[in-house]
Amino acid sequence: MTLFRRLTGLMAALTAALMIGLAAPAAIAEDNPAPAAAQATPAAPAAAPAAAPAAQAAPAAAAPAAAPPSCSSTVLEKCTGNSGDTAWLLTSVALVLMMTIPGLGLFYGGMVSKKNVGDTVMTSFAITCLVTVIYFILTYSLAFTGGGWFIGGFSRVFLQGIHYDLASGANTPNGLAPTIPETVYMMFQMTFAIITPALIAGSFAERMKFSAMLWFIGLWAIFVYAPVAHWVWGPDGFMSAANVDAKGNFQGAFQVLDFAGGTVVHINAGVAGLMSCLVLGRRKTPAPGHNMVLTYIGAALLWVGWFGFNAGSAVSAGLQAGMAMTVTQIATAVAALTWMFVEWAHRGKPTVIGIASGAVAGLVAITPASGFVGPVGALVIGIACGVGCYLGATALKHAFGYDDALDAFGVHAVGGAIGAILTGVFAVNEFSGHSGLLEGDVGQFINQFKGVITVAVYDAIVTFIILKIVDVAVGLRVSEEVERDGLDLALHGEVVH
Amino acid sequence: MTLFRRLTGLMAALTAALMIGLAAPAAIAEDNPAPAAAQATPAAPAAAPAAAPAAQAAPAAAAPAAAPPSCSSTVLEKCTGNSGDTAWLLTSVALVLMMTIPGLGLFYGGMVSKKNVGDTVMTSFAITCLVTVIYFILTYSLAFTGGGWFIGGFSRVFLQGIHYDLASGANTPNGLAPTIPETVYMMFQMTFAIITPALIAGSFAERMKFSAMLWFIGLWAIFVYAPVAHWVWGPDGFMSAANVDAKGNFQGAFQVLDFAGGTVVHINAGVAGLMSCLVLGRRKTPAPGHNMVLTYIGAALLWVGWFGFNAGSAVSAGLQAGMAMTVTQIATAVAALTWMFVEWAHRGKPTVIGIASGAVAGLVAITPASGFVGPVGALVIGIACGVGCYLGATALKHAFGYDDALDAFGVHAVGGAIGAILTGVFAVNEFSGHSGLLEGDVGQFINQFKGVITVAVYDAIVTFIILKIVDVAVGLRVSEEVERDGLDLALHGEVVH
Amino acid sequence: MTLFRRLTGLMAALTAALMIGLAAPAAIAEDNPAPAAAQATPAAPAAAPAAAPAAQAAPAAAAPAAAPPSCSSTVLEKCTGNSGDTAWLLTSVALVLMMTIPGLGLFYGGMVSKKNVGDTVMTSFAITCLVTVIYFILTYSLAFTGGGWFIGGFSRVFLQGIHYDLASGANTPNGLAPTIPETVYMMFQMTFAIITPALIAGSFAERMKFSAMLWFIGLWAIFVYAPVAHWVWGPDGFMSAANVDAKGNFQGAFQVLDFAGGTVVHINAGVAGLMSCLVLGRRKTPAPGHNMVLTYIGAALLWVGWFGFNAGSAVSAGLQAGMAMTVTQIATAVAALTWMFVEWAHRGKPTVIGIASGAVAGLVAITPASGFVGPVGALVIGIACGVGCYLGATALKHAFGYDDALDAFGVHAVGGAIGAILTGVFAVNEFSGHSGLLEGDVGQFINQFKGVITVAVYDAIVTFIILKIVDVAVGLRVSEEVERDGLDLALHGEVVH
Amino acid sequence: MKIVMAIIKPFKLEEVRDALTAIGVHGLTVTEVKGYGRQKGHTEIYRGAEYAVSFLPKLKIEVAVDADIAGQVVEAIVAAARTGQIGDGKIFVYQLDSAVRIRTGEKDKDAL
Amino acid sequence: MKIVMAIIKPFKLEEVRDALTAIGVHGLTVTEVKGYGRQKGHTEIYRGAEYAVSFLPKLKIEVAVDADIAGQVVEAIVAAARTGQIGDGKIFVYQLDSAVRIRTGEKDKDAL
Amino acid sequence: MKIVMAIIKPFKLEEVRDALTAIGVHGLTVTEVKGYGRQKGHTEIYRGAEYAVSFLPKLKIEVAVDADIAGQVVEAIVAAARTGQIGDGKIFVYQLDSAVRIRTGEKDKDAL
Ligand SMILES: Nc1ncnc2c1ncn2[C@@H]1O[C@H](COP(=O)(O)OP(=O)(O)O)[C@@H](O)[C@H]1O
Ligand SMILES: Nc1ncnc2c1ncn2[C@@H]1O[C@H](COP(=O)(O)OP(=O)(O)O)[C@@H](O)[C@H]1O
Ligand SMILES: Nc1ncnc2c1ncn2[C@@H]1O[C@H](COP(=O)(O)OP(=O)(O)O)[C@@H](O)[C@H]1O
Repeated sequence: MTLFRRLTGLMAALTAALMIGLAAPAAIAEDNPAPAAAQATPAAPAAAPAAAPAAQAAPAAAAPAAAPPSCSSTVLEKCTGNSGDTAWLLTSVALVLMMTIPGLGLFYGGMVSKKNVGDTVMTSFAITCLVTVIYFILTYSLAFTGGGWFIGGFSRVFLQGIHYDLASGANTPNGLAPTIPETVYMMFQMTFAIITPALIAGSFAERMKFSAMLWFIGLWAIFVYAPVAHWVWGPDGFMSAANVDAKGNFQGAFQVLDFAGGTVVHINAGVAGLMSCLVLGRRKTPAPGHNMVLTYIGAALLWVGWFGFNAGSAVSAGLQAGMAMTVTQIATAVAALTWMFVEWAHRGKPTVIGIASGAVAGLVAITPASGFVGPVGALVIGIACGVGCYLGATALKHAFGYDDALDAFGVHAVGGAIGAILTGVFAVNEFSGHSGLLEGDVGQFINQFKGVITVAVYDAIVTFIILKIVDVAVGLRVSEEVERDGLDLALHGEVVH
Repeated sequence: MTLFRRLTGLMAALTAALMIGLAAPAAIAEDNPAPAAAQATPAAPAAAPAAAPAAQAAPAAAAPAAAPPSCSSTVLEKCTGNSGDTAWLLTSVALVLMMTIPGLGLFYGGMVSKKNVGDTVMTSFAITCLVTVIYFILTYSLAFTGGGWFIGGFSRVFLQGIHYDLASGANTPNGLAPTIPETVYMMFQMTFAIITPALIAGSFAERMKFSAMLWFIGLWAIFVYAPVAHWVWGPDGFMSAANVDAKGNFQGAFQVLDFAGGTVVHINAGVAGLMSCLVLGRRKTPAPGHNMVLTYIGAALLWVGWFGFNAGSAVSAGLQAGMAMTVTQIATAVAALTWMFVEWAHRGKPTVIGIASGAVAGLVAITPASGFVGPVGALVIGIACGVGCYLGATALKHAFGYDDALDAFGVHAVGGAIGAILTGVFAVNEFSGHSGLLEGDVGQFINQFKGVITVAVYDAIVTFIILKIVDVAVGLRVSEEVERDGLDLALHGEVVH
Repeated sequence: MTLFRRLTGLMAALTAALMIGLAAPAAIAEDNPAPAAAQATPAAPAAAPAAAPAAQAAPAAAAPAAAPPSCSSTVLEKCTGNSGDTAWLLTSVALVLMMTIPGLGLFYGGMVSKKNVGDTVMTSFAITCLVTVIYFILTYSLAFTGGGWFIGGFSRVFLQGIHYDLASGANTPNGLAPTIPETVYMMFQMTFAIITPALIAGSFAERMKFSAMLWFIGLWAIFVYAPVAHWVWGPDGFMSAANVDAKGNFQGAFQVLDFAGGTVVHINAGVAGLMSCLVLGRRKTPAPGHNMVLTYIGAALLWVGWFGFNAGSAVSAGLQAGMAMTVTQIATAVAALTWMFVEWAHRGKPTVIGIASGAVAGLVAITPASGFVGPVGALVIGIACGVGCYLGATALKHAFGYDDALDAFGVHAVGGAIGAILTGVFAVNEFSGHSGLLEGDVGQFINQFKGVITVAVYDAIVTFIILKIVDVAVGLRVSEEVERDGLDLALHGEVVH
Repeated sequence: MKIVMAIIKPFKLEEVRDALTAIGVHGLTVTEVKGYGRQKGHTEIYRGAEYAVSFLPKLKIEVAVDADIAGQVVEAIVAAARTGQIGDGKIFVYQLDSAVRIRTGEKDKDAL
Repeated sequence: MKIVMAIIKPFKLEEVRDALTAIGVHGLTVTEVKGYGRQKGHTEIYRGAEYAVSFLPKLKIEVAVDADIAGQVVEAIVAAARTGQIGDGKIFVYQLDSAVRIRTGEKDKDAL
Repeated sequence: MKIVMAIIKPFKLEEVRDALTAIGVHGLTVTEVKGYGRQKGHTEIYRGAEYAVSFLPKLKIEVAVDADIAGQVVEAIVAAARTGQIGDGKIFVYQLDSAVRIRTGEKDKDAL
């Protein structure tokens, strides 16, 4: 009953949003280049770290075609940028979506009790759908268009005008990805906006109401993910390496290096996870995962998809993508072995879930570093996060007694922080135009700390507020009976036969 | 025994086909450019909607290299078209194959009883293999080479001459995909020819003989899929947007917009499914799906792979691919949420199979529209098919009492029709050079109806005939004992332990 | 206890390796172009079969940009080669990694007893990690840099200097893949170095100690895979088609055609598998596979990923990739149907594991041939290996009584040999610049035999020695109790609930 | 009181359950078991080899009933579970000393 | 000797086991069963349709004990397994003629 | 008639089945159960934590036999199922009032 009433509210809300969508005159929403032209944000020849390559590559790539290509009136003679870069980014969108569905859902699904596996995989699936809608209506614009230091603008609400900007050549507002259609860049960033909240689910698994989860994630995507993404990756975010003037001088507060999402994605998700399990409280009877084969499949698909995540963040198919892929592979393998051996030494046996968790820890830690460090940096990062995340998922958790069910905090926040900070140590100028501590740049090293702390603090506070609001509004936690009998049957009317 | 006798017949048939393959002189089959040169079909500068982009992009893409590149005598200095477009299409082939195996097999496999899951996944796998053989020997040529309004020619039987056409520059018979090797275009289209019959299996699941299924699908691929694909996508099909003369004037009967297969794939499969469940009759004891985790994995891989299906249908890595991917994501997410909320309101609970089914419904409905509509059109299509397909899989089915086991008709025919018709409403000239009702093109809107009806009627009749023939020849349905004990053990000698 | 002691040894060893990594001055390891410049290996305009296309394509591809592009001092204006080729190879890396994890692990996992599925999937995962480390530290350099006929050099140990070579234009040591960054080529080859030892596990499944497996595979990767890869694909290997002088004259002993790994990967893994099951002995109580759905998923992902394996081996996104993909699809489908029908005739039923095994057999056999043969060649190869591998997994195995648990030898060695030899029959000069027996080249046909035998003999001997050493050092086989109770619980402390 | 324990073919469960409720027996407990007997098993096929499986899936039904209706219960089960083919199963009846309903503590007849 | 056979709610297993060990019973055998009785079943939802499931998951516990502690064992189980809601289950007690410990061949009481 | 109910280690099933057929018993019913007793359980490892599992997989075999061969049956099972290690299991024998073969309606001895 109450569930049903709340659900109706939820439907109302969403439908409203959708209707606004319909309301927005198709004309504006789709046909009018004006707004695009209107909002001129600083061109970013050396935009975001991720964009830098692409940006600089642009001339090179376009060169033969006498850049910039003149764009005619029909769609397809519009300059389609670099078809190789575009092909790789289209592929990366598919790879990163695969990380969340089915990847993450299975990785988590194998670690819960059999009676909750359906709810767990459905959480990943529903978040994918919900965030897609919120993002195309609102948060893409808030995060990735020019506005101010703290939040972007509304020029891309409902993706209006997104189709035209490559045509406007140099003045594209999408300096973040100059050689590909903005639609593709938008889709690529969407997959990041999807997986981040999906990661949080690892902390509140097996006990949060499905309806509460939808409210929580929806609000979090708007009030936490969008601003943080803008700060770090937006054209004028206050920590964003893309926030430079025409001469390439940094215009923000302090510049943070985050190639593919150590702070925006992993620390952000991990800290939100910690808050959620603190607010929810412990599960009644935690049990070992019910099926390590599902976890194996999930970890493997996360690894494969992560090539799109990290190498795709080069926003081009070239040298930087190649090195990003290389260091991703190395750090992941090293971290997986490290976790396996540490657990083997600690508990006497190497486990499937252990090596899989170690691989994910490595993927997390190399994420912010992937465009900046080299093979040896990756090796060290892999060892560091293999040990660090194992402790995060065991000693740390047990010491404080919170029930981070699937270790979203222990792996993603801890691993993300290790990676973000070591990026400030091992960044190699030759690869990325940025140096780390080893190359003597102390300032960058300190900025990395600043970035981690800023994001963690903001995230913790706002997430806590959102959780409290949702708790009052619809109630966060399922009843004891539901938790005991399993969320699958009680909330979804389904069971694995 | 009888099973064995029939099987031998089947083997004989196939082996025969294979042997013809061997008979065909390797010379002709592989080395002789003549046949290719011989059959000159209308160059299609604005070929199929799908091709249009590529076609027009061609000059742009080729431009820097002073188009058309002169082709020398050794293989690799032959003009390899645009490597970026080719890279994306090679990737799309992998993505679309992944939709059928393992995607569709798992989506379906999770919705049947545990005792039939093996037969269900094997059906997808076997269809993949069977259609591959039929297609490369015969149906690629029948569908995609010039012949007449109703069926293509034999110039590509055994793929003879396929390797040479890019070399022949402008006169390529493959005007449908001018910037990529014809082999890649052939492979891309093959994956569509595979998944279409595999979708039908959703209707006859849990009761059709495996041997009968092979006969049915083999004949259907030849007598239904090949002609319909030619009508809608062939260089000179009577509804094909590619059927234009040198001046770009339409040469067919009426032009139907079907970007990636609303009519050719989904309505076609759905209607055939309806016929098959009508002819087979109801299952004795239908039960709820045995494992929603498999269905979750399948739906997720279908979604990921569908990017190749829709964005790949741009046959290029550029603006149109980007927008096709964008609207695919939006429609899918919206439809999934719509189905989930409708079921939640109707039955009191949101289900894993429900949200997964809604996602597939959205993917189906956006398929014909993906290259033509924008984000807002996608939003409306998503809501429409979310509701429509839910009713198709519930009210409609229960009203008429046919046993569309996994709702191939309820989701694919209904969703395909909704998408095909709404394409005629929301098509945006700016994106595709085609307008819909909203932009005042009533004719196109009417053509979409004509297309849907023509395909549905032809499909229904021919499928019915094929089913009756197979029933007489080998018998369509398994015995009651087999159905009761499960097809896995009885037909395949395997069980999930 | 002893397990623990051995494990500590293992940890020590690995850690040592890792530390060396740290020891290696970051300077050399990452910043110093010198070593790269230093070692000049023969440029390979017509390098490896795999490279040939790319090599020759280079000018064509680069042409528009006035080859070779001048390379500036900052990373990204360095010539990034052909972005389309690079996009396809980046994608191929993801596809081929997906073959091993989750692909192969699931294909094998479904064929073992439920009590051993965790150990089986973990074996694939752990091998992926272990080989990654060994390869980037040592074996990439040993296999793919210039040294001598039998083994390469140390110039790429820890991947030092790998980032610079495209910058050095024509003098790149990476003549094997001139249009893509060497990092991407290295990653692509890494995925081959990973899956090869993972395939061996099919023979020793359900009874080898996990610790012994790590030692065995680690040593095998160094002493068997690295040299064999160098012989066949190295710039100066004694069978390598890439081993040519500036004028393109062959400089090795005899030239073997192996497009994507018939000898290097499949015969190599299969023969090692045979040795391992001979040394280990039979399982106590072999049982039928416990879950054909897992095997179905694995086979499907292997098929999809194999497009990266074979079409990726063109090291370019062009005509050759397209034809390689085409013949891969044909041979696989034909082999799958062949196996299915043969088993149907033999045992009265078509099985899921049968059709899946046939598909893998087809993929194996077409691997060496994929860049050289055409559709009709693929058809014959498919039939031949479908029958041959079925006999290899049944009659042959039962005749000799060895317990090749999951038929790594019966499928991979037999299929690899069939493919390697038929490559020498059906190679078409028009496609690859190489002719087979049908085109009158008897020498090449004989060379294929020589290649198969040389690799098989070397492999058998060295694998046997390694196994004996590991047996003495840590013991190869688990105790009877462990085998009886299942490796999952006994070795990993996990069970599928 | 008696316990009637029946081994039946799995697909007969619904019919047996209905037959029992028809004669006023509203409680029973079902267990998935494997049976070995006259009925020949089936063979599984794996990689071209055949594996004989001699244990077949059956269901065990246990019903605690008042002694005087035991005979009636047996007949009802026989009628409902019979197909006439080998493997239909057996019914075993044995003495039950006492019964308790956990919820209420009611004893014997009242507990059923 | 007696065999005490109890049908309980699955999540009560630990408590029952502890209650038994508390009174010195250190061995028991547990079987997953499905129960049908007064307690109403649940419904599963599949593609907008509802399927009623009347057989609910229960656990069957079998304990062989010396006759004179049988009553005590029953009480212990009742106390531990009761929730007071419909579906708590039943306890059945019946006569056991003899028992053997396979490992040692010990008989009867010594075998328990 | 008697019912001989044995709890054995899972991997002993084939041997026990063969031992019984050897003495002319051609029917039996097997159930997967979990046992708790002297034999210590194992531990599962999950994310660096250990979980003790005290219920171990066993098989329950039920054989209805004529009273005068019951002893022989027990001996046969003991001989076949013994490993000598803790956890070999138990054999319980209890009285069977009547038996029916569903297929034919044959009663008692004829039903076995
Ligand atoms: N002596 C027995 N003790 C216990 N269960 C038995 C016995 N004999 C048969 N059964 C059970 O009854 C089932 C059917 O018996 P079977 O001999 O196959 O056919 P039928 O019941 O027609 O004689 C067997 O699968 C087994 O589960
Ligand atoms: N006559 C019976 N014989 C065997 N088992 C029974 C009988 N009646 C009930 N049971 C078992 O006891 C369980 C609980 O019984 P139920 O009537 O649902 O609730 P309660 O125990 O509170 O009366 C049932 O699920 C079934 O397993
Ligand atoms: N009192 C009992 N009642 C029912 N089953 C018992 C009892 N005692 C033991 N068992 C069963 O016998 C199995 C073996 O008993 P255990 O004490 O572990 O070893 P042993 O048989 O060597 O004494 C247990 O796992 C349990 O299934």
